[in-house]
Amino acid sequence: MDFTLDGEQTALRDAVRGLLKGYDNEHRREVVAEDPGFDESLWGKLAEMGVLGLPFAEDDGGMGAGPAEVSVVAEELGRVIAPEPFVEAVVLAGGLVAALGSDEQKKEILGGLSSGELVPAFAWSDPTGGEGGVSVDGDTLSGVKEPVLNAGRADLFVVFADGRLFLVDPADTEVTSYSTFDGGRAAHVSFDKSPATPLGEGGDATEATKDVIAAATIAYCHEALGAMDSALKMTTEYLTTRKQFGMTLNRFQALTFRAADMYTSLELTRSIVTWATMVLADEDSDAEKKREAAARAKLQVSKAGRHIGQEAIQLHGGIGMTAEYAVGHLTARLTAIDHLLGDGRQQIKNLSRRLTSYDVVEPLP
Amino acid sequence: MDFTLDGEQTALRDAVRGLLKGYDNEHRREVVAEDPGFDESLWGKLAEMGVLGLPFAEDDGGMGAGPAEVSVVAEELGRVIAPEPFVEAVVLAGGLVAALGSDEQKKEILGGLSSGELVPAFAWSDPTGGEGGVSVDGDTLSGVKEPVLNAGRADLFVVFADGRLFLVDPADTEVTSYSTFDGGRAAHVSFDKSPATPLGEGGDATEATKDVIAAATIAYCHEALGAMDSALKMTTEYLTTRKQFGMTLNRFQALTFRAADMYTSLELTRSIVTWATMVLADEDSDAEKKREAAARAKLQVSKAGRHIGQEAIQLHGGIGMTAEYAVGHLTARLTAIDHLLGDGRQQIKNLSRRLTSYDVVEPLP
Amino acid sequence: MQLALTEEETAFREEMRTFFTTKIPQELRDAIAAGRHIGKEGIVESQRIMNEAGIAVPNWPVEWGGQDWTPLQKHIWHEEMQLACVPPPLAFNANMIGPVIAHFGNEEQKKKFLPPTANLDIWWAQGFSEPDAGSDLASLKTKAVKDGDDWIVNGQKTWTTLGQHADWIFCLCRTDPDAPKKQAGISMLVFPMDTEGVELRPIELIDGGFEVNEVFFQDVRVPPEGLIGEENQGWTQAKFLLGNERVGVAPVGATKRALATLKATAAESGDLEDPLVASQFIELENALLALELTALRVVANSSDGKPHPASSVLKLKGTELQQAVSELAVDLAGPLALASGAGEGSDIPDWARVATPNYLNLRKASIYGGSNEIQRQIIAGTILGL
Amino acid sequence: MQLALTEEETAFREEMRTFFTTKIPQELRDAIAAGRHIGKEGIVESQRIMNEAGIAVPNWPVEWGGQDWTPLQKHIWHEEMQLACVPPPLAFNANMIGPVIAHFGNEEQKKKFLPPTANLDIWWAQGFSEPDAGSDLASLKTKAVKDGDDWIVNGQKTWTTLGQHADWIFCLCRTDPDAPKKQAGISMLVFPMDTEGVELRPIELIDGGFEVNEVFFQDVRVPPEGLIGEENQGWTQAKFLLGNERVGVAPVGATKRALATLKATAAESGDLEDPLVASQFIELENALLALELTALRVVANSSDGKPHPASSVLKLKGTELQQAVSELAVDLAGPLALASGAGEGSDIPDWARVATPNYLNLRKASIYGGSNEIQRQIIAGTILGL
Repeated sequence: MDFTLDGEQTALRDAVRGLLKGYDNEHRREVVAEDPGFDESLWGKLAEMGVLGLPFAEDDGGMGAGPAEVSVVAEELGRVIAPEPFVEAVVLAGGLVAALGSDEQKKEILGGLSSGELVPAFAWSDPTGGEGGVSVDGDTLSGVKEPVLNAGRADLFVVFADGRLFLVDPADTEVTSYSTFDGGRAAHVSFDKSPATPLGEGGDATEATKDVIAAATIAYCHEALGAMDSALKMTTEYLTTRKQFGMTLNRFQALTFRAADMYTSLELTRSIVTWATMVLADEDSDAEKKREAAARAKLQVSKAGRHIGQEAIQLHGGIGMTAEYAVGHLTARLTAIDHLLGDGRQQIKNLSRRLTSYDVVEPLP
Repeated sequence: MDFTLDGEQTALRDAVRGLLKGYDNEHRREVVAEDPGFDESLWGKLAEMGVLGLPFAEDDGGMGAGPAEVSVVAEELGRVIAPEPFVEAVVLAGGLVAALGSDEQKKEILGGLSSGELVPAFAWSDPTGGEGGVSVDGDTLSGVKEPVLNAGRADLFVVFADGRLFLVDPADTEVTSYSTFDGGRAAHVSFDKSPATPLGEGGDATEATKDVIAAATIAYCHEALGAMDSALKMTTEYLTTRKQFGMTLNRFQALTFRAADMYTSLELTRSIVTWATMVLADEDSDAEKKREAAARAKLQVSKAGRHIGQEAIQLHGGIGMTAEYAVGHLTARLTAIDHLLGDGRQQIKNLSRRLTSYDVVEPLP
Repeated sequence: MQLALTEEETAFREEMRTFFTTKIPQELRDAIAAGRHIGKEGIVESQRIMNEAGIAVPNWPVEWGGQDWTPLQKHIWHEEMQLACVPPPLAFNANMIGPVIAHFGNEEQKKKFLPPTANLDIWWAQGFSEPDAGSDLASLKTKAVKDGDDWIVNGQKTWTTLGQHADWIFCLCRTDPDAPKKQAGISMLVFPMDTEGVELRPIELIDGGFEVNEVFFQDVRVPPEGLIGEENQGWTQAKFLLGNERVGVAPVGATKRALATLKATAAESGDLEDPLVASQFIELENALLALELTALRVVANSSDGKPHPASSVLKLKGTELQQAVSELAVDLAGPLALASGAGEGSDIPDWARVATPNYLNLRKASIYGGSNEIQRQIIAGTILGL
Repeated sequence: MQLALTEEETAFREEMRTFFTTKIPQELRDAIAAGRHIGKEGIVESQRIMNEAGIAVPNWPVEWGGQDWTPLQKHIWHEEMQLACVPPPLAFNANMIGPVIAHFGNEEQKKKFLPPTANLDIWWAQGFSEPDAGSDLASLKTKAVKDGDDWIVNGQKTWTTLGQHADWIFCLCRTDPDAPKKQAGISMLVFPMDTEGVELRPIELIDGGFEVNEVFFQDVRVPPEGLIGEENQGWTQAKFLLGNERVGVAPVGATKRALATLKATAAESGDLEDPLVASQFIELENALLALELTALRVVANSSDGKPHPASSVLKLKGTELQQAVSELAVDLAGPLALASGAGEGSDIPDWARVATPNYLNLRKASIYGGSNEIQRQIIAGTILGL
């Protein structure tokens, strides 16, 4: 058992971190103010670096890397809350294609995604909060999906409908895009007898979708971990520099103790989130184990993200409320991640199904 | 609407407080170390003062006072965690007799109780945590009740069996008494064809029992309020006198802020508990309203009692763990009250039944 | 102890309820209920209707439009207003500068300012906080220096809420830099926002809204009648004002209303059948009940006009619950909350779209108006003697 | 990153699991599982069985009975022991004075003390805290003054856990009252508890138990070989020791075991069908998982022998969870918990009877061994630089 990054993973982390160096709050605000809500040139550089093809087979144009590498990237993106849709396009939409696509589909879509030429989006949620909304009629789809993340920029939709997955050309749908509170983009996507190609065999995709969602959940958890780490760093820095009542804030024990509690939350989260990646990467883990690990990591992220996000703003005081300052955006992104792919309450529900089937939770295989 | 005590209530409070003046921790430890676990001479003085007949009709030997007066007494007893079974004998067992007893039963039992000559105990809980355990066979009872509070000292049992209430002479049962963690006494009471007299008409007593339990719950809440008030007072006193690292503890902001949070809990509890007494005393309140008020007060007491009890010990540090110091006993008693007559979780269940039947909770009638 | 209302109180409540639900335009109240912004016009309209009926500023002296109500009546007025989703009278006018002028101002100032302040003909801004004087208000640096009889003001204020709508500003300025205690050298000045040298810059908040501002003063000339009360009496006036503010900012009724609306939504969606959700509603309802009852107790004990020290409890717990209810809304909205920027054509309901911006915006509640840390300090120091 | 255990590690775990579940008497483990006290004999018996197998003090140097295990192996040893409800080696011996003597003691002291300390032939007591030096350990007042080569010790210690069983005590004493920093004038002395002038008085705790004591020293004569390491080096030794203690006091495995037992009880009673109860189990299990994984991370990063600063997180969160599990037991026991003093003839199950005394007793967990406030201070200061 080993929680540390190996040499190549460290190199990947440093490379991504280097690429994101300029992503300060000012630059981020400029980027998210304009459609598509992320930096296309940076997206291109991520493609050049191989990041967008990280988890895909080399035959399909990818890098053949594993969950650990995906997590490394997500964490770095989270650290600067880069709005680039890495998890959404690569891990989620790309992950579905990799899992179920035909050889041809994989080559084309994953190749395009890896090279930065094609951005896919996964149309999952419906406007009632479920995963329906769209139904299949022959080889067309009709209905509504919303909110569909990054749909406004997508070159291809992977659509979940009647338990199956389809590929749809956005041009055959009506897309109404808008900003999300975390600086991203989502859309109302209306399908009206839109031509749809089944992904792969086109059979029931429920289980495979759950598996990919588990992987994306863990990647999101790392993104959140990066954001929490930044929020705590900003907070401790602020406490050591900001003066009130004639002294820096770190002289107020009530505040430093709360920072200590944030650190405790962060470290516990780091442990469980890293472990979830290890479970995902372990070849002996079955699907159930991976999903459970995702649920456990997300439950902790849901709690810790609120704790750290809320406290980071409160300990900053007024300045933490302003858009000019990054800490509120970190909290906004943590709130978004909390509610994507199942929040804490949903994870409790997921975990409660198996509660009586084991004695203790055993982290080692 | 008026939250304050009137002149007579204030006089009653001062009189009870005066009587309890000597109840410091040392005296209390001596008292609870010996059976019956309370001070018989003090019990006699409470009887002389009229306290033991407070809520009963003057015709039955009581004082004809109302819930407000009962609450005043309970709060003062709670303040010094006096182990005298006022709520158990007077409000609960006596209350059941007052509610359902025949004229003769009321005269005899409530008269004896008021004068201090007869201590009744209510046999309710069974060893599985329910309220069964004993069944009726003709005019006898058989089965087990446990834990029965103060059964070892009781002169009469009021027994809940098959939804009805009976009077049983303890001599016709087998009583195995023991200490409880809060310094009180409880017992295993075994009934074996024990002769039983129906209370009053002897019909279904479920609803009347719930009403009396609601009243006793509110009295317990006041007892808890008194104990919380003492716990906070002891804590602030300790913080202003105890030195660590060369200064008194009240110089450590992390500690004083926690004391402030305890005060907040206490004041919120004081408000809702006092309100519950007012609802109980209001002639326009129906049974449902009274039970709801009891549930609301108890839910708050359950939360605040934990908060204040745990923090009081923690802020005291090691000394708070010792039996020589009162703060741990206050916490023990708060823990006991929490779980008597329905804890916080039970109250949530009670309240959830009506959750959709109203829009907002309206404290005014 | 007495729960029942008197006949008069019952009648009063009925009167208020009828007034608020019939006299204040429905569309304004619907907008508030849905969590939408109503803009300056809505706030002005609502306050003027109330002022016409003589109930916009009940806490003021009777001769200046106040009401000789009991504390309970004032509470009922406030609760019914919030339960009916009526926008409350502007706090800067009704709870802050109005009472200060009525208490500390001279006759001329009272005549000049109080009627238009009550009627929201003047929209006031609060000039207290500064970049380096947030919770530590006494450290403020904005200076007012005498030039003949006039004052010349230089400096910067920040967190000036709704300053973009303001006609006048009341402003704490340092008038005696050499005072032995820094609290002792502060005065309260008032002047129009369009005075030369006043510049306002909006601050974007994390919910994307613009409700607070920075205000810069460069050689702003204020005539002698712009001084409220006496020179260097500003700290006393500020404490008087902040005490009033603290009572005002426990938004019990509004939070109750928000929770009730959310409960109806959760009942409709079926979420309320989840015992974990139901228990959250029960706990929040109960905590709000305890808070409201505490407000009633505090109100009853502050009849001398000074705020009860326990009013810090109201601010502390009131903002925590306000935040908790907004967080529950985000939870119930789930992924739908992402549609915060959606306009026409979205199928996602309004309440879910505003949930997260509202949650993020309300993080301010525990920071502004005396942060919750300051409230804990007041409780520990003033009440517990720590 | 690597989840899988090596073949050796898997074999090691199997070996430990088999050892603990077959070599340690079942009745001892049953008593621990039921939350009953096992007494001095049980602890001694268990440690001697482990010591005979060479696994009682794996953290010591190999030449003194330690094991050249990897951090993960040590963790597995500790977890399997707790999961099997085996009473762990006495902390005062195995985690405190043993490592101190092994690190700071001279050859003679090592030979004299380490073998019987490992075998629990000597039961050690810890003499650190004093009535006026709790969290502020450096303020201790117990004095050791030279009399010829000997030391004469006067003063008082308190919170001496299980001191009633102790043969020897290790004791921080002030040996240089004039040292410029109060930390600098402290030395570590060891002496038998039956030395003349040592008096022990038990302290009753709020659960009714007697597990801590006051220890009084009146002119206690300690020979020169009773000094561990160098004179006035006591503070360094204490920090070394407390660092080890902090790692030792995160009772992950024991808390997991307690929660699992409680879960089985709740499943049987039907309480687990209440989603509010089920969610508490899920949240506690998850928090314990995060804690255990953090322990694994910390252990892996403290191979240089010094405790990782994040070990404060383990103490802080570990004790919080231990307390939370004990609180859940009280909740599940409900009114049955009142039967804490019941003996023969009670129909109330054991687990419900011990629930509240255990809950009350465990309030100590966040106070003893460096209070959780001290841990927060360490995190804020040492790790966050605040």
